[in-house]
Amino acid sequence: MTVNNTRPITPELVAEHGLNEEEYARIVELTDREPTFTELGIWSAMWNEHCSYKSSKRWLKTLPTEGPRVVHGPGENAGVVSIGDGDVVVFKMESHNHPSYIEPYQGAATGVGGILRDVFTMGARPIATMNALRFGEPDHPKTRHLVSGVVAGVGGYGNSFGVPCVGGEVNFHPRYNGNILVNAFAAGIAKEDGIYISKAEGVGLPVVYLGAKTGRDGVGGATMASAEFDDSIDDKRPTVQVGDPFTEKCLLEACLELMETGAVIAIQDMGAAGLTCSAVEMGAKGDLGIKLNLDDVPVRETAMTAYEMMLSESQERMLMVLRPQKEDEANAIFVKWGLDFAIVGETTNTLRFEVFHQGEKVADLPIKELGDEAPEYDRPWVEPGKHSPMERHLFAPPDDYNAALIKLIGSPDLASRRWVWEQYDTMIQGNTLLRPGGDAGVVRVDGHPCKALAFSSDVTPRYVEADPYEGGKQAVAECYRNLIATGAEPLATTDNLNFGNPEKPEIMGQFVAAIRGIGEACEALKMPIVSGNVSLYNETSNANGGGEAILPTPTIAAVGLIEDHACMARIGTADEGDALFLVGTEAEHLAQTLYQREILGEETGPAPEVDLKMERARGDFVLAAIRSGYASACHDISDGGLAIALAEMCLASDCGADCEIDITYPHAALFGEDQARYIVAVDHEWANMFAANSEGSGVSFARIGTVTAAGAGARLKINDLVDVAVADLREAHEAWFPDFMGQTALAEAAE
Amino acid sequence: MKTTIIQFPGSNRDRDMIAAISLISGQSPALAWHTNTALPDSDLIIIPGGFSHGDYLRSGAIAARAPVMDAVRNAADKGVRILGVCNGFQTLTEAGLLPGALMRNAGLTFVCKNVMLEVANNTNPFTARYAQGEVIRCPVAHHDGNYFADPATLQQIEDNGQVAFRYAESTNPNGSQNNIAGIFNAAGNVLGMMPHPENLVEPAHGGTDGRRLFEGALNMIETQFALGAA
Amino acid sequence: MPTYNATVTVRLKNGVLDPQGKAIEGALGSLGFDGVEQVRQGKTFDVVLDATTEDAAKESLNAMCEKLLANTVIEDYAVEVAG
Amino acid sequence: MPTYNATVTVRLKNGVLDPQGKAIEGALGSLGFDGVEQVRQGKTFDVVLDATTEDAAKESLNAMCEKLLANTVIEDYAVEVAG
Ligand SMILES: Nc1ncnc2c1ncn2[C@@H]1O[C@H](COP(=O)(O)OP(=O)(O)O)[C@@H](O)[C@H]1O
Ligand SMILES: [Mg+2]
Repeated sequence: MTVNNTRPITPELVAEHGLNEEEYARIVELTDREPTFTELGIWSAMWNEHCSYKSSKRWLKTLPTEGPRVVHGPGENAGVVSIGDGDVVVFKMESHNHPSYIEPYQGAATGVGGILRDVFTMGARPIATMNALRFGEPDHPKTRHLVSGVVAGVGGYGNSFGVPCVGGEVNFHPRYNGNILVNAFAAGIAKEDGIYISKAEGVGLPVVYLGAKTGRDGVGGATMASAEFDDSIDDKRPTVQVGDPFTEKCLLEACLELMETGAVIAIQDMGAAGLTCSAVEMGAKGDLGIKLNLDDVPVRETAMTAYEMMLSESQERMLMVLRPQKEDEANAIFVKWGLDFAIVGETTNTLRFEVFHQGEKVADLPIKELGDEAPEYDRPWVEPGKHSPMERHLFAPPDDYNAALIKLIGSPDLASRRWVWEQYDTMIQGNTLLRPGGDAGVVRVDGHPCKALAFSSDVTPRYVEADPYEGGKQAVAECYRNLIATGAEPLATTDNLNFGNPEKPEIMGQFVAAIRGIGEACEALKMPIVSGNVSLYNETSNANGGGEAILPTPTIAAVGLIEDHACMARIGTADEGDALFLVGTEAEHLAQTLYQREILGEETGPAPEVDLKMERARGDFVLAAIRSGYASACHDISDGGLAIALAEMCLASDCGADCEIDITYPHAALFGEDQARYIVAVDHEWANMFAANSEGSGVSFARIGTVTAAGAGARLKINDLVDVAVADLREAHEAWFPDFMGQTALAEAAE
Repeated sequence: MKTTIIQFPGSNRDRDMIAAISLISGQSPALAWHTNTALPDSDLIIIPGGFSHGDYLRSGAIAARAPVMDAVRNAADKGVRILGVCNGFQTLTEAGLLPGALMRNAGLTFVCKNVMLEVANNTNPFTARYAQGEVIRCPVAHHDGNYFADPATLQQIEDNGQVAFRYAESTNPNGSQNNIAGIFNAAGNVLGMMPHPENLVEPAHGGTDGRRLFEGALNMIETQFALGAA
Repeated sequence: MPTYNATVTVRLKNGVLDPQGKAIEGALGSLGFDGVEQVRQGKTFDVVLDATTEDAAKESLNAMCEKLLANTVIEDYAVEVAG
Repeated sequence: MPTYNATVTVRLKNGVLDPQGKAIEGALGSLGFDGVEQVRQGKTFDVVLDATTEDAAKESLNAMCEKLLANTVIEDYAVEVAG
């Protein structure tokens, strides 16, 4: 059955493995001979874009990754940031775009499973997840099916595993018609001295396999070609990965118990190209060789070849180096949790990656080169062009402000996501202080009297498309604002950079400019990047054979620290009589706004610009105001502008608002999407004090109105422009998603 | 009063329950693994929420057949108070300790939200701290909470006053018959409910109405409560 | 000991409501399939087991259904052994 | 138009992980059923439908599977019409 390994290496086969000629030449040089079939698979797995970041590395290096609180930056399974008292928060975001398009439920589910594994592999117990989702236009025939499958999959995995979902995003745009985005975020908490990494230490130590059995899940198309050398082709067809949250939950508990015993020297989860990447990483990082015997790998299918075992992406698997003295304790734990485990190899001092199967050595490669010498490209790129400014007078006002407001609040990108997040367990673990539906999600630090963590995920792809640099800055800035709006100090950031084909200079140009913007913003807002993920080649092949790229979508997720959740802020706690303040100035920017898209039916012009100094100044001010107890409610102003933000606050707080705003250009002021702005509701007794403070701190602000009575009669009034029943806003806001999904959702869920 | 919490592989609201019991009773509960054949002597045994054994096959089905359930059954026969929440409720029905079954939610999706609960029978230690007919807000989080029993059984449950809680103010999240959210066994010492009182026991939860259920279950009330007089 | 391939089918009892079946009925309708009068969803278990005889296999499969595979409060079952 | 009783059986494709089946195997084992080598769980749909002919019924049932009843990425299906 190892016949596969003697398969001749043809140029076609090399190409099938996504390797170009220079890459293959380099491989032959490093291997010091022609690689075997299995070795070719191993090289291709280590050198593909996903594992090697060969197109993006050069630019990722430019991101700020350090800060006083950063314990582990990029390079480990997840970023690690100190939150004081010896505690750390461990978090990362990762994409599962393509699998979710092929099989939405399992694709999304295994995406969530993968990111949770990244977090608990480091010794952290997961405490929160988020999911950033992008789908094609609502009317596209595939969209409903994908939405219901993805949402059910995210929930199906996270709910069973037992971690609350506290936030995310859902956007719709034709540019995702053939290539949806599923970006999953997870965060966990650990003790700083209880963090585990993949770097192996010590020679002659057992390499232990733990978790689910290995099948042919996700083994690349190349195996199909290799199947011609096999009799039973049908059984060897590569299969879609299926998630098993139950096994993952057992794996979590087993790993944490194992770490408690002190048995773990190094640990690495098996993600993409599972056994290959995890084993090589452990060895390369530890300057050790690794010897694997595939005959000892627990398999769930017969006649698996070495190639298949090395490239299998079966889920819920871990690789560890354990202290031999602790073997009995370890065994007891694995048995207790009913997990398959086996000693599949050992560490060596040879710096070679040696793989044996059925008595034959099927691979013998230099481990450092596998790990570290992947090609790194400086792909050609062109600086994206700038749109010339579009003055506000170029945009028609609405015929009817009330109608416009109701249309916007009920539009696909602004309608309530309740239909989505009510399918996620948002309360499990009993620490959720702020569920989805506001700005950031907030979770208490378990066991700590007053600390809490805030989480938000943001990017506005239409801005990034219009101006990758400003759009990159804006993604970070909006994330920052969402954290600030709950009273959290932004700590650190993770990113999930979703772009098209990097071999196209204009796409690479988007990537480069977006990273420049993200880097500057993270620097200025003191939220270093501690982990991340890059997803390239997100394109839909269009009629004329070419590929149309998705909107450039660098999703930014960040974590903030609330020192005392007794004085945090929410969007939904405004009280009758509160004074409403706008922190910021009158909006002027209407290009690329939802007003332009939904009301005027255009998507043109430049993105709003982000003044990072101003973001910081206003953010600091709002944070201070919240922490000193001024804000009875707070909400940042983003999509849809001031009017939408006011409407969202009225809906969340179930109140009305009476606003007299001093404005010069109504529809720009109400719907413009200028950045660095917040709405703060302040108890009227404190209103003057708050105003005085704003004066003092030099941030621009305006007192714009008063919160009015809750209940049936509640109305949102803005000057002589807007006067709508909050009930009508709610109707439009809540109706869209359920109406859109309707029967389909039921049918899909039945599967 | 001594509390024991049963843990199955896949239980995931066990930690919430441990926290709630510790907070309310000031004592940390004993824990019993699903393979145990004996239980520490307890006044209250709790089967917590989660996805025991992944809820594969049917929710609670595999858990209901675990060795520890014989011990639970014996305790129930002796009159020890048993509380099953969510997956615990499903497990108790699968084990035959409570009548009926919990089917897939009528909407077919997992649902996590706050619902309104009416106390349908407060003549029982579990519910004694609530007023008859009192309506409280309480979270639910489940995929299979749609209570079903055949007409005869349903009639019996109603006649015996075995309905402990009903979804109120048209917040029935799962299509349960008669808006049933929680039921007692005929003897009144076993309570199963889908909602999560353990996630409603401190101000940070947005309310503390769940406390009274545990306070009722945990205090030493020797008098046998007459059922049926609901 | 010979090996048998068996299929166990578990169906909801008549009168037990079937939310999934109902939803699928509706969905099929909205997908334009007319003439669908009823859909009831059930489960199958394809079991490979060793047993001394086919009858022994049947017997233990019935026991499996009673003990685990079916919830006899709401479900009926049928066992088929291919041999 | 005559009415047909049909049964659609949906099974996971070969090699696709079946966590449910795996869990059931384990449970049967600990309940003392030895000799169970494998369990794979599938779905059945009992469909009552009106169609002009048996072939017409089969045809529309196949269409239902492709469109809704089966997830053909990971599942195979079989249609049986009792008539
Ligand atoms: N996929 C999702 N899962 C969970 N929560 C979501 C999801 N999508 C949106 N939300 C929540 O809905 C609310 C509104 O989303 P959004 O408009 O993106 O917020 P913001 O404009 O403040 O970034 C937020 O609380 C967000 O966390
Ligand atoms: Mg916001």
